[in-house]
Amino acid sequence: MNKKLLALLALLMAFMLFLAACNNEESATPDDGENGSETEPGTGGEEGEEGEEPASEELFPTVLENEGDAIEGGTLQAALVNDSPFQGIFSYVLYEDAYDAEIMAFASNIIFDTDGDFLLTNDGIASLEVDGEAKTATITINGDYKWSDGEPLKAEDIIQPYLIIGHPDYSGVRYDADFQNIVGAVEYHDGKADTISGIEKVDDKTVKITFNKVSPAIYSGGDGLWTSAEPSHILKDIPVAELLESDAVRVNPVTLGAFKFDKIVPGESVSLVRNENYWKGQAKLDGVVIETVPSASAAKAMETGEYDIALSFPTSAYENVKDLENVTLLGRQELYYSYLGFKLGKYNYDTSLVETDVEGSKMGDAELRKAMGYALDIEQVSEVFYFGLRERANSLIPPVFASFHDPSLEGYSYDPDMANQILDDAGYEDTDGDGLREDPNGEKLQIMLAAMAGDETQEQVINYYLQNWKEVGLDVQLATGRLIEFNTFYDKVQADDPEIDIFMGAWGTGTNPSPSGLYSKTAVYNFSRYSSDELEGLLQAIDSEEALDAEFRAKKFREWQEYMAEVSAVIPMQFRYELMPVNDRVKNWDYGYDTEFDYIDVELTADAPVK
Amino acid sequence: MAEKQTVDVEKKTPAASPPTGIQVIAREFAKDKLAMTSLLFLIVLITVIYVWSFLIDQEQLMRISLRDQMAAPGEKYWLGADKGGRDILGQLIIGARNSITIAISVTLITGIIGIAIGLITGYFGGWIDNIFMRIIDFFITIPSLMIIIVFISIVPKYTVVTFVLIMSVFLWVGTARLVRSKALSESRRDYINASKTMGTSDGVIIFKEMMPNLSSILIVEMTLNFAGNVGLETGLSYLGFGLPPSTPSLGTLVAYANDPFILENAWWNWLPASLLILLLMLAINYVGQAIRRSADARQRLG
Amino acid sequence: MSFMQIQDLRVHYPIRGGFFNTIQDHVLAVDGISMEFEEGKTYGLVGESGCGKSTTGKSIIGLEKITSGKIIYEGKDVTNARRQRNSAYNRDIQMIFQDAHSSLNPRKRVSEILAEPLRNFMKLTPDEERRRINELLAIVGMPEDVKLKYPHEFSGGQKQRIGIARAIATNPKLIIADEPVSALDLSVQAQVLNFMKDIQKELGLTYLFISHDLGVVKHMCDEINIMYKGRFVETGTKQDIYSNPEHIYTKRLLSAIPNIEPATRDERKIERQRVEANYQVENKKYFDENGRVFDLRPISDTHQVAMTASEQGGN
Amino acid sequence: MWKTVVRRFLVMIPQLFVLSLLIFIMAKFMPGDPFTGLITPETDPARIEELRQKAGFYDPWYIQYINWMGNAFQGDFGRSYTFNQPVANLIGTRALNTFWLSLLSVVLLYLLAIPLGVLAGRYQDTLLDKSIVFYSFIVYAIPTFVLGLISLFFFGYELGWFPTSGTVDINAEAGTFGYVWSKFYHLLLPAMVFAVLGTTGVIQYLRTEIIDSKTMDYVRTARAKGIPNNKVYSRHIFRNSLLPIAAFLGFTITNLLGGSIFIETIFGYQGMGQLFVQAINGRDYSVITTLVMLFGFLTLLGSLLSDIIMSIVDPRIRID
Repeated sequence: MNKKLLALLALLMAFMLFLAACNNEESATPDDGENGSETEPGTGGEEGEEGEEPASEELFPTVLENEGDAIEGGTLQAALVNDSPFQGIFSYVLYEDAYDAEIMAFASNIIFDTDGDFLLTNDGIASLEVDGEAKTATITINGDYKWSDGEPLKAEDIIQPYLIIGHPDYSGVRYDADFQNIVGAVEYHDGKADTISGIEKVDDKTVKITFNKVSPAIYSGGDGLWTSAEPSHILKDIPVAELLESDAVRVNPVTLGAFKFDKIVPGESVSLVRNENYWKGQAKLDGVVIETVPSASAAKAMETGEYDIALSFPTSAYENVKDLENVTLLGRQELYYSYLGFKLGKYNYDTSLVETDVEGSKMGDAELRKAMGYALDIEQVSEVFYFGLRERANSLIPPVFASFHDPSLEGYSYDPDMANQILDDAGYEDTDGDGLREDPNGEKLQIMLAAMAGDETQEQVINYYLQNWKEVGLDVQLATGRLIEFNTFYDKVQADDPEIDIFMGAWGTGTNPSPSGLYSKTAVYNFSRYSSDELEGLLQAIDSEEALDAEFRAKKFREWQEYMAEVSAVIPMQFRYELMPVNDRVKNWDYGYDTEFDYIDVELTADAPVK
Repeated sequence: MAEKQTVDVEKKTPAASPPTGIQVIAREFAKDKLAMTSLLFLIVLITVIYVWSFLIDQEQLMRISLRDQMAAPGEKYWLGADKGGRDILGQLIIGARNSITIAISVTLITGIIGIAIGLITGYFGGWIDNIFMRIIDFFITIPSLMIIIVFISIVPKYTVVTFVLIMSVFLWVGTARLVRSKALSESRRDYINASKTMGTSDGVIIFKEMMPNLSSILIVEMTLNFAGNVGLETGLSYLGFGLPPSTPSLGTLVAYANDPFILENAWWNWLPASLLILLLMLAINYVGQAIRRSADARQRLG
Repeated sequence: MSFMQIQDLRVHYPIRGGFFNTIQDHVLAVDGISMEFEEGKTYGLVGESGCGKSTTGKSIIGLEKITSGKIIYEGKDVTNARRQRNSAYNRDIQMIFQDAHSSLNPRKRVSEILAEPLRNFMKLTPDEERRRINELLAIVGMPEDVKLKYPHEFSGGQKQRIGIARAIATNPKLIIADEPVSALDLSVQAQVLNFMKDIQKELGLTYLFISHDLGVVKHMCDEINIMYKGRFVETGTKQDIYSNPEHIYTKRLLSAIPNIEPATRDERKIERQRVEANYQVENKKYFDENGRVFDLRPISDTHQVAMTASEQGGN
Repeated sequence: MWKTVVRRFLVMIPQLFVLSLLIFIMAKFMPGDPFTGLITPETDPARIEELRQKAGFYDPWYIQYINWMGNAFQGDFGRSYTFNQPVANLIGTRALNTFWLSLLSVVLLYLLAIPLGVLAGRYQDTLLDKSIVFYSFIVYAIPTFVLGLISLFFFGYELGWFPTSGTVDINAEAGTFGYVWSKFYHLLLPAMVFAVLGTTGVIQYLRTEIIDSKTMDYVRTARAKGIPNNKVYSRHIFRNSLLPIAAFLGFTITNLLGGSIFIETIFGYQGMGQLFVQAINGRDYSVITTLVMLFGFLTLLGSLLSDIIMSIVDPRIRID
């Protein structure tokens, strides 16, 4: 499968599962000494906001330091790195393409601010008040705000997204179990009710929503809560079925953000201008022009000063931008981890339950699984193939979630001696002298690995892993004999294909770190098919009402991570970074997650990008 | 209507030039130093590649060695190493062998099918011709590159053999069409009628009487197909629908250039394979040109 | 006694056309002709180009598909059997082609060309085969060393001799000679024709001699069939046709024979004009309303003409 | 002739029908579907199942095919799942882009290849001829994407002569001359790469043709009449050799369509080729099927077009 298209898919769903290396990371020179630091947690990095987390210790600055004098206004030239056109659906309820989201960020309709753990705060356009007892949430607009077309923001605009998502004609993925948690959502969706009974307009600035249950996930925008507004004065007259094609979405969407849409060349470029009605004030820039740029030429485009910033920059092009004089590289960790999964059961699609059978599985021996984890030289791979833009993961929660991530977990490290030791102790010995271990019963042991196809680097990385395992005497072969194309991979893994013993997958966790969608008893995406009462208990605790108490939730998160490490049904492999090259004429840009950054503050120090 | 669509560079080459093909071709090569050199180059190159590739342990070659990552030429290997620290030269040899094998197999398979169908339909005409022409017309409608890509994403086990078969399914058509139109005019000639009246069976007439008279055309067609097949293999690898990278081919090697960093900074990764393809193509084309000339009395040098 | 009869032979080709390329009509290339062949005789088939004479020859030997009619060879119906390549019929009927050059495979040596019919029809040992080839070359008057040569190394006449040698290789009974000399120089023509006559006597061959050249036909043939638009307009012995032509088409054809005698030039011109004028006037009497030739009617034991009974009387 | 044209169009119908059936079945055989790509920890598998259900992916393939065909006859080619648009809208704009790119490529190709081919043929076996032949072999052998990337880097970025992506400048006002110019300007570099890569066939063909014509009787006659050499070339040889170039047109169109897959990806040019690869990877059945049919149709159209042109320029050839 074409790596460029994989890149597209990867970005297409910023929050999604993804395999270890199916993105573009490639090529590095071995003498590249500058990234040595990430394998030794604790060495001083830049003064990033999240410096207190050892595992997420920053390799790159997230803020662009620029002391130059700003010019008046100016237009920011942004490259949207993408090998295919963006879809151009500029509506938070309808878009599916992460590139659309990148563009919309400049002209946001989001009503809540978030903190470093991506939890909602009350500092934005609206504030949220949750009543655990009554199972209600009250959303209040904090002031007199206007849409970019001058219309005032009102309670109807908060309700509008729910009416669209719940509508029978809505065809996206957002009408899900979470959404059905809103009282009356199902009736509305089935056409039995004209409106959603659980949503109530209290006054012009207040909306009250009643849920079937309330969990801490609501602060991550879960449980059915919606975090953006839609302009009801425009959308209420457009049938939901026609919304996707409507001008209100594709041609002249109105916004609440720092910028508003000026011109759109479908799929190619967007020009945004200052939104005079922005609640925080006037943007210092006159506007922003965003153009799609193919990934193969992204680095070149930055080098030649064609653009000020690059959105969705492929980390594989790191080598080409790291030494540029006119560009500063900002970087941050992604909400992502890759993992090695072991098949320990099957999913029963009739009962919708995971049926774990550790004893009866080929990979049932925890010692074997652990040994496989120690045998992998992920450190080298991260450094040499991904030039340190990836690092060995110690847990199944990315360190970005500072409060939930457990930095004390040791995880695995490359230790072939330990792997050999564990295997020897567990009775895996080479009895027939072919250099490969037999299982404790003396039977030949051949393990079939499913791994997703990607680019050249992915191919080499997987080969290297197979080599690693062979070095400790394990005979691991590729299921189907080669890397498996993305679609086929998920078909096979999800169907519990008997040909697959282990698999390498990855998840983009999204801003809600709750693991129950991936590890609970009922989750189809629990691909390793491991479940236990203890695990279920932990997962339920994480999302229980009790966990509305942040401390309690964090504790349960850590307990869960430790439990998963112990069980080793899934072994975390890598976390990774994403990059944003920024031209040196840009001032006040901040790439961090937890900042006060707003687009209105961005300034330019020259009339044209520095070459 | 179908013949008129046949557009081929060799349109003018008349069949049947009296002295035997081989002699004329030999004479032509003797006169044309470039073609001679090309031919020798091809023979030597292919021999070297095949012999050398036997001496390479592919498993050893494809072992990742992180220490040698992107080693520049001369450091450890003559042609340096790729991202996995694997010897480019070794991959070039194995890759060239794979690519040439693929191109030859596809050329032979499509050649045999295309020639057989072309000769048979051209010779018999009538309903046989009609049926095959409908099939050929249909194949011509097919955007073959697209269908090949779809096909490749369907096959569960994608190996050199499947690759060859998939390509062959779609690529015999051009040859069949060309051969058919030539056979059509050839079969009108009286020596074919004479053979019929003298009791020679159709099969013998087609393959022993008619085919030798079309041999120059066929050789030219096959040479060009060979060159085209090398190109197709490369292109599919670029799009990501080629052979898996663990099976080196010239295509996968050139596709290294897909990474802009390698394209700019690690020429030894992709340039040798590109040059090899270039030389291969040039040589094939010069050889093909000489054969084509020898088939046309008016253009002959000697 | 004739050894072979052709009865009501027809060869029709469909004409496709119209919107859906359906069969609109048929070209009646050969439209109901009958002939008989006796051993040792030469039968002429004469007509303008496109009248179907070559098609007749080819359909007899099996190169064209017969639409209807029968070919009886030695009492057996071989109409369809003709297409089985190595039948006795095919061995006994051979053909000499108009264009000797194109009838010889340029990639084959003379010996291979001559061996082809031998290998297909006669089971000879290699030794016998070699002897037979030498024999054939001797018959056509060529030295043995030509065996290793390729066709393009010969002159037109020589090539035709090779063609003849190949045709007689299997001791055939009937040889269809399709304009065998029309591609040759006049001087060579006579040579080849005489040579054909010689081997006819020698081997007791029957010829079906197809030509548009009445002079050549007169020289060669015993019986002559005049063909027009796929049908016979007149058949008869050489005398019948040349001294007593009945059908207007025959007359017209005869009057067109070139003659370089200067003394009679004006006379012939007048005669030609008379025939032509007559042809225009009497056209209707010899062809039906569709321009089709009438069926043949005997006017003597040997002579048949295609015209209605009434016309016969009135002539 | 119009009759023939209409008939050729009618013959296309069953061909395209079989093609659509073939590609539809093949597309359905591809593992995964448009929704496979949507699975994330935040998406609800039940909702995805529901959407699959709604999209009819669990119907037998022939039901799906019949539904698709039925709608296609009414001009509704279904919905693209990966682009969230009706396929007709999606392909409409892309097809136009590819059309302009192809048109400019063909023009440039002939502008480049005809002089080279003529020169090579006229000065056969001179150094000039040898260089041209060498050039044509070289471009034949260079992989499209290598030349594409190199020219993009060099002319686009290093020299800054050409825009490096997209089809039009965002600030160009639609309907103005500037807009048209901007479109043309964006086309130029990819079209040139296309043209350079496509020259081999035309050069080779023209060259052989001219060399052949030189020995033709009518040329000898012309020479014998004392017509100057230049005039012999321009009046006699060139004109006659050029006619069959028309025959190449259909062939060229087919090649362009195939090549657009590479060129459009490299230059970030939104056309059908680029769309196709995206559709394949996104398992966007309706787009794949429609595109293949469209390409098939265009191929047929190309061959018909070149037959018609040939019959116009060469009176010996009739089409029927």
